[in-house]
Amino acid sequence: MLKIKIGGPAGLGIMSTGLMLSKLFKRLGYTVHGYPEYPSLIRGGYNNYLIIADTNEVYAPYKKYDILVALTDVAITNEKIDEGMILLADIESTKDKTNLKGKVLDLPFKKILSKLEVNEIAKNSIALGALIKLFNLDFDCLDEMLKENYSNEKLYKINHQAAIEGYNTIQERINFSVSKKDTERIVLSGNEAISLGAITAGVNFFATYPMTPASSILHFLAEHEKSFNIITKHTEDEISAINMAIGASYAGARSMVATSGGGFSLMVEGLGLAAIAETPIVIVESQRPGPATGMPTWTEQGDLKFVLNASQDEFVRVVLTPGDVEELFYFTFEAFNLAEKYHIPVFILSDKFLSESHFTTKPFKTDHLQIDRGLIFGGDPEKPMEFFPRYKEVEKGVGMRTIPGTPGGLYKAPGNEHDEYGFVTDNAENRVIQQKRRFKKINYITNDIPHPKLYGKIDAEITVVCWGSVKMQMMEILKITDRINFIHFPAIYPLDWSKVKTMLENRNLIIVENNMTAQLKSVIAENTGLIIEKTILKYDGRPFFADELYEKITGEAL
Amino acid sequence: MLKIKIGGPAGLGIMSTGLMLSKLFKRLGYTVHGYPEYPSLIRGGYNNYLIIADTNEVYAPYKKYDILVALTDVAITNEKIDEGMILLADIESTKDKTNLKGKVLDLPFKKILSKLEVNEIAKNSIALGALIKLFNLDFDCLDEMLKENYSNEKLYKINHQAAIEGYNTIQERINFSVSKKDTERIVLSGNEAISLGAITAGVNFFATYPMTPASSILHFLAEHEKSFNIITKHTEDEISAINMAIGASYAGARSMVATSGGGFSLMVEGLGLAAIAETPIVIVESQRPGPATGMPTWTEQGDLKFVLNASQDEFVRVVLTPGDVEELFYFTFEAFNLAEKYHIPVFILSDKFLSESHFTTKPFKTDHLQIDRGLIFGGDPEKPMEFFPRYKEVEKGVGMRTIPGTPGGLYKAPGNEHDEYGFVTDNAENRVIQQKRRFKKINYITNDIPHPKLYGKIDAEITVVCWGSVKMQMMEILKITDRINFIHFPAIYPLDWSKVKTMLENRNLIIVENNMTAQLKSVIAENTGLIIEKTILKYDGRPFFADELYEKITGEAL
Amino acid sequence: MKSVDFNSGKIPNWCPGCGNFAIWNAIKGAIAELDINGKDIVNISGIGCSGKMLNYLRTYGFHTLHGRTMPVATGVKLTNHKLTVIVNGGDGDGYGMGMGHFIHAIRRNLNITYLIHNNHVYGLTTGQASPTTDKGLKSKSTPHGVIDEPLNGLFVSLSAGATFIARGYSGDLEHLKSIIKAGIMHNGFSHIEILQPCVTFGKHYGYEYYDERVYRIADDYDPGNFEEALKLIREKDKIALGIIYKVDRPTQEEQLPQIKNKTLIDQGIVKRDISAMLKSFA
Amino acid sequence: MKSVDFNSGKIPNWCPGCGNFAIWNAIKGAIAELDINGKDIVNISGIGCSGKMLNYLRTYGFHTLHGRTMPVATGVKLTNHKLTVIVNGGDGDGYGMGMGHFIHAIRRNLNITYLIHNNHVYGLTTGQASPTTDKGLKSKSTPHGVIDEPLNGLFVSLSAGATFIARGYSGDLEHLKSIIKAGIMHNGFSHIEILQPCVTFGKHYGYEYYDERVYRIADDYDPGNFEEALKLIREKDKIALGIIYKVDRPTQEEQLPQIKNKTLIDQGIVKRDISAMLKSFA
Ligand SMILES: Cc1ncc(C[n+]2csc(CCOP(=O)(O)OP(=O)(O)O)c2C)c(N)n1
Ligand SMILES: Cc1ncc(C[n+]2csc(CCOP(=O)(O)OP(=O)(O)O)c2C)c(N)n1
Ligand code: SF4
Ligand code: SF4
Ligand SMILES: [Mg+2]
Ligand SMILES: [Mg+2]
Repeated sequence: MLKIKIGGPAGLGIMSTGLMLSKLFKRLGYTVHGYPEYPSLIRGGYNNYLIIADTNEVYAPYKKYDILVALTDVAITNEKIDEGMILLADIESTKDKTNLKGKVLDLPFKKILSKLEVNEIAKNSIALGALIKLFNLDFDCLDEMLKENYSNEKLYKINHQAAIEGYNTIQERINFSVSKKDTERIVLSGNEAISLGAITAGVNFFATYPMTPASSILHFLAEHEKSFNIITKHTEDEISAINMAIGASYAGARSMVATSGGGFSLMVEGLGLAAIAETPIVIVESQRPGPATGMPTWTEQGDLKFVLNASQDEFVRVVLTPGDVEELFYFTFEAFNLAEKYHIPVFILSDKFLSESHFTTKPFKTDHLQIDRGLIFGGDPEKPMEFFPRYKEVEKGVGMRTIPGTPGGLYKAPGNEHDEYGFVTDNAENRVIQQKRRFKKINYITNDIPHPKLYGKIDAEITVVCWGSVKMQMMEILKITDRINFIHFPAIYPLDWSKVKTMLENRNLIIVENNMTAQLKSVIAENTGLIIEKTILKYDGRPFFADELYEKITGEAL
Repeated sequence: MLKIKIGGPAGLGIMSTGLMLSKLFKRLGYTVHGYPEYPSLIRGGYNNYLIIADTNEVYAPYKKYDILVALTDVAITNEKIDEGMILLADIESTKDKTNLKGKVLDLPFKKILSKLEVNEIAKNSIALGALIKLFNLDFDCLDEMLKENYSNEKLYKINHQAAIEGYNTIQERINFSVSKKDTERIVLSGNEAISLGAITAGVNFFATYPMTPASSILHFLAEHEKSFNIITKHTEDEISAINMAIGASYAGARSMVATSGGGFSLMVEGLGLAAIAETPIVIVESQRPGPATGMPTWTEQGDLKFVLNASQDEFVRVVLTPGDVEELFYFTFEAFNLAEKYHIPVFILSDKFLSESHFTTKPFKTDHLQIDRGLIFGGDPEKPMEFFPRYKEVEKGVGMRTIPGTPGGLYKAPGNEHDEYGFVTDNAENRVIQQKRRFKKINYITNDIPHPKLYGKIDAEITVVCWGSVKMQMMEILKITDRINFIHFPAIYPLDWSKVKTMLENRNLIIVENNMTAQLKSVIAENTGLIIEKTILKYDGRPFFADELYEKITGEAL
Repeated sequence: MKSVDFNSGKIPNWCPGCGNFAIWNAIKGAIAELDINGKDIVNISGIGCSGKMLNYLRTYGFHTLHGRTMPVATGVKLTNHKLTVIVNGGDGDGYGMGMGHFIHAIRRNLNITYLIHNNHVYGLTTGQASPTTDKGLKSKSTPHGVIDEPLNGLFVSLSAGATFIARGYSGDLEHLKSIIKAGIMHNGFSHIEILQPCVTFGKHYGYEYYDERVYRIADDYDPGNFEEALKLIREKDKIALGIIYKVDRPTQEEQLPQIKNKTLIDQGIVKRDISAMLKSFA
Repeated sequence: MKSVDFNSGKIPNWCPGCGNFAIWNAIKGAIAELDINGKDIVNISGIGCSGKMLNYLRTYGFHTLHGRTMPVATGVKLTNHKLTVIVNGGDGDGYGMGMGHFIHAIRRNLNITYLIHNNHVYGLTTGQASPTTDKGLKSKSTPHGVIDEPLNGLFVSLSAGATFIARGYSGDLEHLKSIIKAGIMHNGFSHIEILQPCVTFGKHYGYEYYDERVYRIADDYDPGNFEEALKLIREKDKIALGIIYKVDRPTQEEQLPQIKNKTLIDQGIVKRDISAMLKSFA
């Protein structure tokens, strides 16, 4: 397994270089995972991108890595470099040479830049060239990548030159065997998986307000709005975004919003409107540390209970907590079906780590996927202006939707409690009928959403319990040991909790969550009475690192 | 015990009449409780006010009552009248005479109005006069009340005349003994108790946006803003309200907001800001049924878990759930101290039933109350422009607040994660230090807030578990039986849950909540693992009625 | 179609004499005369006495949240721009809570007709001051008099670039109806503020108050003239009724290639093929 | 006091060449020249590159939420109106998310100075279109060009009744400083929009763009003249810099008897006696 980090100041393009390198390894047959870190500023500061590549599957970042490419000093001072590592750095430009530890390979960025008379951005390609040489790989493969990346001929030339210079600089070799070329599998981020899932599902209305780490969903969908006839709106705020999406859904669109916890805070009121008006909606919430603005570019799993309980009073929602890019893709597709079958809000809960990191996967198969729009009234042309009992149960607690424009389907979609036609009423019996009907859906939804799943040897000594992206670290750990297995929650609500309880009982359980208060632990206790005593929690804005987590688990529980 | 209901169309002034009657009985030495019902519209619809009066304490409404005063037909058609009841109604004006059931006493409103040449509003005073006679009470006592109520001489005259006419109409008498005159105790609504608590605590900044059932706090405080130098602001929306209150608190005011669930939805983002900037704030949330606009003028306890989990990521808040007007008053007073001692948001969770009903109580004693503003930096005039480590722990996880204008107290109040001076940082270690410090407060707060309390015989056959306003119905039930006792949660978070568990264990428990999903049950399970199997839940917008609840409990559990 | 055909069957529960009745009749009259089928109309309401409007109309309807009519209406219109979208909301709803959305809705210029019932008060919550309440006036929330400057909603919408600005009055039903008709026919965002007496809480602004001040804009007035419009909008003692400003600007729906040929609704929802796109991730 | 005395010690992390540097220097210069002590200044910021401002100033500060500067500033000012309250926020922050608050803050007319850094883009979130971005421009959120009409922030604030409206430019530091000084000295709400080139994402509106178009308003210009102000605000090709509009109107804090004699802060918090009041409940 190779673990390479590229570090340097923000604004140098480290993120795209990281991705290029990831793809490069992937094309050479490796499985890659790319984990980016950056602060909330545009230029300066410290950015880095960690690549994990292996012939086996890889899923998660490691704390300890092997090679550091330092684009400037800032990487050297920000990273812990130890003697076992290889450091690629511009020795001459390094102010404090005592920082140069490990096996130092000189990469004279400055000299090369001035020789080529190009600007700093070219450092990336120099570094890429150097790495290609170090791993004894085919330069053509990199060159192809550069061509794809720089459609502008002039830019390509510069970077091509820079890469060659980098390539020529390095004499050392690392033993590294290329398996088979792979043009099949894909490397993509969590947000890209979500976007692709939504596109496949036929999303045609997307309203949002930019917020890290959800913004790239907007960028992606906006980029493709014309090819797929999607209306994408960057609204004046998140309140507008969710209400617009609700309006669109009411009018018959498949609509989605995407935001982070802060933006979702502003959607809380609208969430309740979607719930009582039974307007289907898909909400992507990609978590970052809070409270409030918190740490905008970092990761955390701190919003689970918020999302489960948001908005006044009680209603049914679905909270999906996918753990990898495949789940992000397929669950997003299914989220639209669930929303439209049950007329409810459906959440995709992601986090910065999952949304913005890169993962390798097989291209998504979509043949078996089917769009299910639920019950929609076909209309009665004879009586076009007749009211329709849209809030009367047809089956499973669900009524028949009617889309404005449909003859004979008139009704009022209400934020108030209402009768079967949507007219406001305070009547006590009606209230109970409507609440019961809306909650009845739960019984059917539980069968339609994924149940917690055990990964690894069934009778391992210790069972980690986790949700969302922690699946990635646990998959990595399964590669190391079979003394640990884990139960992953790909959805949290609504579940068949008696089944969950049976699954959890009589195991040596330990909760692993990327938050401070162990929210899944709470939710399990709340629903089963089972209190999992052991917890491993992390809430410093970083995801768990596979090596770190493995140590913690063995320390805590083995 | 007397149970009288006055009913009629909205806009007739039934609410103030109800209150007058309540006060009348109170002045005559009775204890009274007044429960109003009204729909969300200004004129028409059906309003009613139920008065419970007794020589013993009274706390809660009953479903069955004895006397109905029907100001118009609408009361007769909306109420279930049975043969045992007394009905005061205008027989001639009643369209469908078959509705006239029970013992009907004629109150010829129409005739009297045309005789006096006054408008409909005077019906109230006619009814009051009639009731005074029915109960064989002193007319002077009513007259005094009318004088107080109608400062306008002309209006008083009209109502005085109307009352006399009503008085003269009734021949029947109800056996009813006046105890001693009482000018000591007071009759007030929950919102008035909150407002008085806040005023006593020195609140000087109140920002809100009107929302039933919280609006009357605004009306009350605005009315008294000049006498107490309170700045009250009806802002453009609830987002503005909470942020304004946060700004005020930051600048050194004691600030409060008040709203219902829908308005609180819009405050969720600001809540997180208060939390991370550690700006003290008191939030009154008076619940009503949802989701969304729901049933604006009705009651429910549906927002507990919402308030406990609102806003992204994790932070400490206090959620007080007072159960009567005394608790509303004293807890509101204490809420300001808690907020300022611990630099946290403190909730007063009320509901429409508690906020808008009337209760009898002894005048609040305030001698023992002390204002505690927590740690506030006195300043360093030598170095006026020095930064101050406002986010550095001094004790109990709490730092030293500094108020803008204080020399040497400069700092940045941040929505971001920050260092000790409030400057933004993404540093991992700092994040952990700050989160741990902020959470450390919990350990101390638990000792400062009220613990669940058992009411009634310690070893009753069944123990009801409840929170907030359900205390009122349970107090009423304790009067009927000693086979039932109850544990009331006057606060839900943060609690010493091991103590709570001990308290709950080995009892025949039944949860009683005014919601659908038994939220306190969840919270108890989450924190103790104890799942209370039996529940009595009501979610039709009405509070529990004492008689109804008693039947349910005995049916379920005895 | 006749006006009565648009009665929903629910009886309005506004106070007797409330200015909302006239608005109700004007809307029914307008859509009847324009002969739009109720199934092709979506009435969108805010929360308030004003917002109850949709319950009394035989059309599709969405009773949204307080202040959130604009985004919901935008979502509806973009999804099916063949629908006639009419919005009713109060001055609190639209100029208070909803102010941000209002301005941005104007910028979008969708073909939506927005009726703001300006009763200078919060009606449904029993009488607090609204953004349009004059200075000094006492209300439940301002028992010692309003101190915020009152908002001139028409001026704000002019400044934000509204393409149709008009003022109607509950006391002049026929004229109001004609304005609403013109608003619906205007291809773009129509902002119609309606002077709506609240007989219960907004007594200062009663029929007498308006009857003394309002006048119909002359027939030869050119609503395309910005300066003239500004003059009318800034008048102090008199209150002009009619179409104050009207210009043509492409609507948002016309500028979206996604719905050039067909509404989103008419395109239907189909599973999309992403296989070609996936190649770029290889 | 000198300008450098107001350095907080933190080094700004804006991109080299960013227009925010000039604003920083202008603010420091203005408060230094006005000789206000840092302890008596509260800098309030929204979220965005613009919002980072407060970190670099040796004053009290509140880094609020995105779009929420106005309410926080209002709370601060009403609580202690002796403080100098300066607000920094972006065009997205103030004209997008914060639009409703902005208009209502103007109506209140507190003595607050509000600097809107208009870079026509969302800087911190890496380049989406903002409400002031011109039609047709491409951005991350509008890869096929903006279709909403751009917002004229000054016009909106004029329509809402702002008592001080000015425009500054990062490329004209001295002039900007003088405007900020005038804004702080203005007894009322000052809306200062600053043309702030974003060299990374807002490239269309760079220094060259502005240098070609801006001009300083002539010295004899009368900012009290509404019509003239409107003319400047609606100019199309040229961009006027300076104080465009200025009138005197009582501030909100002056109209509140509660703080007539003393700020809330100076009054302190005391336990109040409600016993007299309780009698009315008997
Ligand atoms: C978020 C939120 N806050 C408050 C309310 C309560 N509320 C309902 S209607 C209303 C004001 C109504 O005033 P306006 O918009 O002028 O309508 P009117 O009743 O005067 O027609 C308020 C504050 C609410 N429904 N939602
Ligand atoms: C509720 C919320 N939504 C979104 C964001 C993310 N966000 C941070 S800054 C910003 C936009 C910044 O644009 P602008 O206000 O113009 O400031 P600039 O960076 O250009 O100075 C956004 C959308 C946020 N912090 N909070
Ligand atoms: S309160 Fe006013 S606005 Fe509401 S229905 Fe009555 S008169 Fe009309
Ligand atoms: S992104 Fe633009 S606004 Fe932000 S710091 Fe860089 S140049 Fe300035
Ligand atoms: Mg109104
Ligand atoms: Mg900007």
